[in-house]
Amino acid sequence: MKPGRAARLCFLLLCLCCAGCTGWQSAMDPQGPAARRLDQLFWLFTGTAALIWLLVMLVLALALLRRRMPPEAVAEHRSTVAVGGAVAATVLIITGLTFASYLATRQDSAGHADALVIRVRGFQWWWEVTYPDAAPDHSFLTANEIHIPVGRPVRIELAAADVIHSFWVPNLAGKQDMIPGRDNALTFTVQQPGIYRGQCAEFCGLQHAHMALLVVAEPPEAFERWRAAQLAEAQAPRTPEAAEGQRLLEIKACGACHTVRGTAAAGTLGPDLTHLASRQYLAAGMLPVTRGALAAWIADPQTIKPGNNMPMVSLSADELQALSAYLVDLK
Amino acid sequence: MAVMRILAALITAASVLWSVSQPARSEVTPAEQGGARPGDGNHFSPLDQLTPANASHLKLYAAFPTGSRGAHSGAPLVMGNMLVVLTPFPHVLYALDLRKAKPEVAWRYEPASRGMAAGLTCCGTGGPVSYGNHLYFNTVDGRTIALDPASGAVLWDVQAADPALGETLTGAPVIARGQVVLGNAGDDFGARGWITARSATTGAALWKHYSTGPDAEVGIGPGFAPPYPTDRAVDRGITTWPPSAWQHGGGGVSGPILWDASAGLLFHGTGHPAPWNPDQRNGDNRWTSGLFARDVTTGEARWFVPVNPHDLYALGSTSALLLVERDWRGGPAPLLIHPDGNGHVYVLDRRTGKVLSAEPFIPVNATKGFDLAAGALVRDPAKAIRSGATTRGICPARPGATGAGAAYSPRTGLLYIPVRRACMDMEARDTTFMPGTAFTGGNLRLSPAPGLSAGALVGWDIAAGHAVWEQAEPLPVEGGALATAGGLVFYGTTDGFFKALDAGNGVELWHFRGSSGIVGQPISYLGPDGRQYVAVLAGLGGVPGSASGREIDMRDATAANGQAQALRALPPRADGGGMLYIFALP
Amino acid sequence: MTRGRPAEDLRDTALAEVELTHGLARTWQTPSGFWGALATVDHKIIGRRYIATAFVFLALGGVLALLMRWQLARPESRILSPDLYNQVFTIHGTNMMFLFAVPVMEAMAVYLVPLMVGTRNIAVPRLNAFSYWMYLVGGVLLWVAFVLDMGPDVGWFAYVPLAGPQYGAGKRADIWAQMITFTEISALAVAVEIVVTVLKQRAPGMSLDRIPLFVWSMLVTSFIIILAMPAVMVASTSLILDRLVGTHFFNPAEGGDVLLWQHLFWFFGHPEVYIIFLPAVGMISSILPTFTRRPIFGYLPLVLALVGTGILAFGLWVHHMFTTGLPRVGESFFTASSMAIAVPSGIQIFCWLATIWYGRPVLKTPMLFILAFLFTFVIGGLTGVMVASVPLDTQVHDTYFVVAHFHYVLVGGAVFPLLGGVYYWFPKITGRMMSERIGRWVVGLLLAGFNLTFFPMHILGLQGMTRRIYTYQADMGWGGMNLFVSLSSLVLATGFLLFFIDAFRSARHGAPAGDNPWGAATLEWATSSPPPPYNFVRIPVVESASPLWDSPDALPVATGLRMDRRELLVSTVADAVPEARESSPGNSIWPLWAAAATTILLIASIFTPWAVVWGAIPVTIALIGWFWPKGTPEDES
Amino acid sequence: MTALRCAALVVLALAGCKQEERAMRLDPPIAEAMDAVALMPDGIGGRPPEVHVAMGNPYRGNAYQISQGKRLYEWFNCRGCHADGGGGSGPALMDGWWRYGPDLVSIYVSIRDGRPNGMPPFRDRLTPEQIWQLTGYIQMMGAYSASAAAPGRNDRMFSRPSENRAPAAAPAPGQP
Repeated sequence: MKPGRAARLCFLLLCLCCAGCTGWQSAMDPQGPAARRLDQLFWLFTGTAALIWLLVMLVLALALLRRRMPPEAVAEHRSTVAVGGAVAATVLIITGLTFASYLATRQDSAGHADALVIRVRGFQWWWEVTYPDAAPDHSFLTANEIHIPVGRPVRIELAAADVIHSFWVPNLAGKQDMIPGRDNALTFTVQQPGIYRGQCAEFCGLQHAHMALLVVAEPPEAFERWRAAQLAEAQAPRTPEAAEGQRLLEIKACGACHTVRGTAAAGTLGPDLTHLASRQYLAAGMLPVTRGALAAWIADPQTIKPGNNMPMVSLSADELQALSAYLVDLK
Repeated sequence: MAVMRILAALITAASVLWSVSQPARSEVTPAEQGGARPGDGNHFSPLDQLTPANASHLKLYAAFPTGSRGAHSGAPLVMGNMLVVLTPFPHVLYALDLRKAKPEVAWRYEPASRGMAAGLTCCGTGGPVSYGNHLYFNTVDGRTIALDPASGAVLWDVQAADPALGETLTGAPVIARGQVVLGNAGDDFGARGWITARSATTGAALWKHYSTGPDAEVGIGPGFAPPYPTDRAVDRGITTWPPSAWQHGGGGVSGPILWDASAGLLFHGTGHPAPWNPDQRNGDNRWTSGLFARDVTTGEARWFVPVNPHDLYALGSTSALLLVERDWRGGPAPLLIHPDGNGHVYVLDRRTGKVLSAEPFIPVNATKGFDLAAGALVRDPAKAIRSGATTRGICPARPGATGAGAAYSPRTGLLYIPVRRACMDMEARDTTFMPGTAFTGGNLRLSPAPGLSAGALVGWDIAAGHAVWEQAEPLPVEGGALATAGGLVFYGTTDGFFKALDAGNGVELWHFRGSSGIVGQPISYLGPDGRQYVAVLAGLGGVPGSASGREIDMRDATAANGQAQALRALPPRADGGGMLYIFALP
Repeated sequence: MTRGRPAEDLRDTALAEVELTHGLARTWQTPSGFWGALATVDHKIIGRRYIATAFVFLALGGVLALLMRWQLARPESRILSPDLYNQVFTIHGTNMMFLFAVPVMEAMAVYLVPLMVGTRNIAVPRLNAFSYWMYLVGGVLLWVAFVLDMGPDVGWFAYVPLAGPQYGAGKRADIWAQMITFTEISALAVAVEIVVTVLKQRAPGMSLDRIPLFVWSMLVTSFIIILAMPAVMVASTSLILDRLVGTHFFNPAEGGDVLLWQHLFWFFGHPEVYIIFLPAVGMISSILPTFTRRPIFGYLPLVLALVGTGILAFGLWVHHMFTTGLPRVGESFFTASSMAIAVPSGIQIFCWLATIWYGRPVLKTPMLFILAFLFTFVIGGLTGVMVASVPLDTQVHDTYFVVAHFHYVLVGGAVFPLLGGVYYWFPKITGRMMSERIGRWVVGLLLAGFNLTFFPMHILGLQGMTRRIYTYQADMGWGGMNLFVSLSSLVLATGFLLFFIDAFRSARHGAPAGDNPWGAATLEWATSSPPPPYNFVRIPVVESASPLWDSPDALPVATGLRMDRRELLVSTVADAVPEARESSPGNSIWPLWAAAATTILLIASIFTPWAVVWGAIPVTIALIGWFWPKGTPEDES
Repeated sequence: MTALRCAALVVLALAGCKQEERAMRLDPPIAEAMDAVALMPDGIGGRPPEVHVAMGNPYRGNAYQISQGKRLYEWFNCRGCHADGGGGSGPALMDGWWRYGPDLVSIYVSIRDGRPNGMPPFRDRLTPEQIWQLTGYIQMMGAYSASAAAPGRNDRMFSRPSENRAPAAAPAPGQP
């Protein structure tokens, strides 16, 4: 039984590790009531499971090690009762856990009248984020980064543009699939300002691994500021180099797929770039938005994220410079 | 009042849409209408030599091959002793001398063409118009040209629309108070719609107003008094669109533009918003798919009526418009009649834009009746369009239940509506805007409305709000109708018949079978010999034309935006070339 | 139970022992030579092939697993391209489920069930031969495709639309779907054979309450296969139709439904788990008495637990779809049913514990595997309760937590008992013992390697690591644990390597085993090791659930079968009262030809649907050849 | 026997590789060379670039590249004029009739440079690699026999039998 003991030791060690786990994409660091309830439920289940496992192992060890008596029918009869009792206990525990599961999500299914509605559509391999508004001109598009106000329920309406994706920001809530032809939604509230990472959880093809999104929870005032900034058209180029970059964006292939509001680029095949530089990451969580990363990405997207839908557009070094200078200014 | 009515009658009589004719008549024509295509859109000819009694004796008088295989959707023009025909793109303008025993080409004019525009439009062009001593016409590739009718010499030639942006000119210009007024087409390419006025003498731009965008560009100012209060807000051309979407939002002015000289107003419809996929343009999408009244000198809007707000099926509102003077529910009223693509005949008070009634002239299931108080149709949520989904059995189908060719006869008081009775399955898909390429985002599959023929000519009682009779046709009726004072209605069919009906009861009196389908607008005129003639251009071209030729593969149900399927019954084209037919009594 | 029959020359009653064994051997033998090997219908030869092939696929799948661990050991590693990684994980999953786990269990049954019920051959033996060829071709198809860089890359679950016509370019998903067809045909064929064998060919006296528990478990498993596999065949056929013919089963724009695939797939896919797991628990229930020296505790509850699991297996497929946005009532129902499956599992574990408690445990390698099973499977079962809860599942679904969970269930719950079973039955199959010393090392390495590899995955999953990702970024903080997991996987791999070495070595050089080296109680130990082609000289008669213990000296036998013809004893379903002698089909090459024709049809239909029409001709010819009347006399009752 | 089997396997392997290979990145110099098509003076027909031949016609008969081409066909508004190959304001592409010839180079040039009767140029909207993908798809659409690499139907409203079901054949004269 040595290996078994080693594994058990390991288990305990790892449990210790977990206790200290914090992460920006972790189910064990809940940041809102929905995730917290799931976390509590998780520990309830884990505790129960650990107890049961220890009991079973204890009985097994005793069964192996106990001194043998001559077989007697009475003892066997007693053990029938014991086994029956264990089965009954199993039934009770399971019923209890089922109810606990049911109760844990009851609150989540309640409607929230004042929820902020955000629409997220999964694409291969990025997220389109729409902030709808009763006034259509106050709605806007962004990508791969969701800003939400803390303290206010958020209702994420999920849809898929091509294949099935799954929206999962573990610190905030459980996952929900995005399925072509179906509408799903997820409601949660975040109480702590912070940046939480999420990732597509349903296998969606070549770059399933690189389909991340950020949820930026911020105080309501900051959120409103952000929202107002997103509504504006793109920053006009401030240097001749950036102006050249804008010209290139309009005349080269960029504008066929990307929108930069306020310029002639009005494509909708790729992420909206109007406020690209206000986002932290590029290419669904692959690269930070810096001028160098932008240039590298544009120069060779297929090496960085093989199979993604951004083509390698032939650009000279100067053109790359200009384009990245323009893009990095699109706050 | 009586004076008004006499005046109106005079205007009607002289005007004539497709009729203008002898010099004697044109003298009584008010200068502003100068014998040009009159602005009331009635498609009514005051000539009465042809009557139900003698219609059956009509014979082909002359036939002139145009040499073009395109869609001959316009009307010929009679100017003095000249009959002017504009062929489809790439255009040739022929002037035929009517004094000869058979019409002969007096001169021809062929403007240089930008071939790329051929990809931007499917269906032909408007006809030429005359004003004073000049002849005006639009070319599909965006030019407006003024000619001397005597020699064919160019007076001026301006590039009014830019095909690189998807803009084309498919309607005829209208001459109003010394201005050439014209609007663009290109909704399917995301071209932003506009209407512009140019000086009739120099071609210089006078004003230009858009169908989307800020109030200043739309021409909305203090004089704007919309009949429904929601449109009184500021910059509806921006606020009813997602950010920036109005910049390529369509709304072209490709339909008829009417000119009401007495009120000094222009009336026109606006095309559908772009793209078709409604999810990409949330909001009411002002000022597309509605009707405008504009001041003729400044182009400022007076009122606007949304006909198909947030146009789910991309129908637009550029079908026929008619200025009609008649009693309405107890008193005389200046009416604007608009049989819309959504299958309803709108009756509006053209002073205010208020909708007086809207009744369906074909079976409709996309909407469930008209709410007079709100001035809008009540939509059926089951027929809503969602991006990525297919909605089945929508009636009527795009491009709409009727085109621009309805006619009205003051004699019978009936409206004659050429009708398409198709239903469609529509699937909306995300699409991306690239100037000069189609910006639609929709797939359509058309089929005839269940239990009905695919087309008809409907005789419609405006006051009662229902059809009095209908003449069923196996294919959608794409061409226009012409009513004459003699009590006849003429129209051509897609399968190549040219028919005369009794205007009162719809009984077919006479027909002629040509070599190609007819999508053009018939006219009637008094020849130099004092006889009444009827002329029409035949030649399918465009979508219906290709459906019977090689360019369309019928295995694709969405070919030609699904219309190919609606035209499955079309007989093979024997001769695709366009023809001008002129008929007269022997 | 000896049946009085009029004496006849060639019946076993009339012949001397030597003459009888010679005659039987002549009648039942497999001709030597290449064609003889291809034409055999002996369940033992086919079963051996099946087992060997399945273990080859296990080894290949294991290599893929190591490749994946190599790639995932470091963040942003570029050892495998995303395209290759997707093929690798798809083929690993597909291979392990369809080419190893299910076939190996059926293979064990093909070998053991006829021996355990005391009959001479499996029912419908030619179908058995056919099923093996289909299985082999299916496996080869998958692996050849992989080698040619056209391996499926859509996951073993092949969710549409990713596997559908629009997003699954080329023939990759078609190959997956056709591979399913091959393995389903073979699995269904074996299931039918086993049901018939168990119900109609049991030795006289083996009434329902005397059937060995492994046979019971295979009976239940076979019924699950018969009921569940058609769902996936419908699904994969619909997928092929969508892809090749342009139907719209899964196209929402034309009224199809993407979720329909998931329902169909998991309606099969969840019972699939029990198709793998039930034979394993059956093995435990059959091995445990031998090593505790007492009959199993709670035979009836165990049988009821098997049947109960079999029924419940069909009521919880939706727990694979908890994140697809189901109505709440449905979620609650499936939560309850998913958790309820813990009850029969609990019953079995408690009964085994009681058996150990009251027995005298002998810690030989097979017994050690059972202990390893209990250690790991209980963890897997308990994490199963966690994923059965909708709210918890929304956090752990499609993460490494689930990867850990199902490896605990499948490796801990099925592979450990299977390896125990191999150690246990190896002497019966080969006539030689496996090494006890190496066996203990194997158990130790596997148990340690397995837990060190898969336990940390629970935590990785909770830390947000999703499944099926070909890499992850360094700043996710998963690097350390992934490296640990990858290193541990080497320990696990070493364990498997040692097992293979031991098996190879022992097959040639192992200590010779007697008929019953473990002192076991069931009928397979009543004949020689390895058994003769006819299994039993005379059909044994069973008078208790532990026949070899209760009649230690000589089993009563039933006689009256002819030796010049392949005759079996057919008995009644409930009480196994003999009711007929039936001739069992002899060797035939036609199953091979039928399999070849079917192969041509199925593989060609990947390229053109017309293959179904033209391919039907050779299939028909092969079947006519197969079923051509041989003029053998009718069965006698 | 063994040699034969090996040979068969090799042939199969080559066929498979060509059809299923997924090249996701074209080196910039190769991409540039791919753009150097030699067109006949009348604008119809020509020679594909040498590198294209040297690489073994990578855009013809490769399932992945063709399916990429099909996506580009959707994304770059080809449908607006050519519908799902049935045509509209642009000519049908699936009927096996080619205004400018059926060869790859003509199709490539039509997409890249446009054609005078309304086909706009896509030179500044697509990279040479993408134009080649689109070219491969369009040529396959109008080919007379269905290729094994042809894609299946799309997850959208049914318009016509999918590419792998319907090799283009010129509709009988005088159809429909």
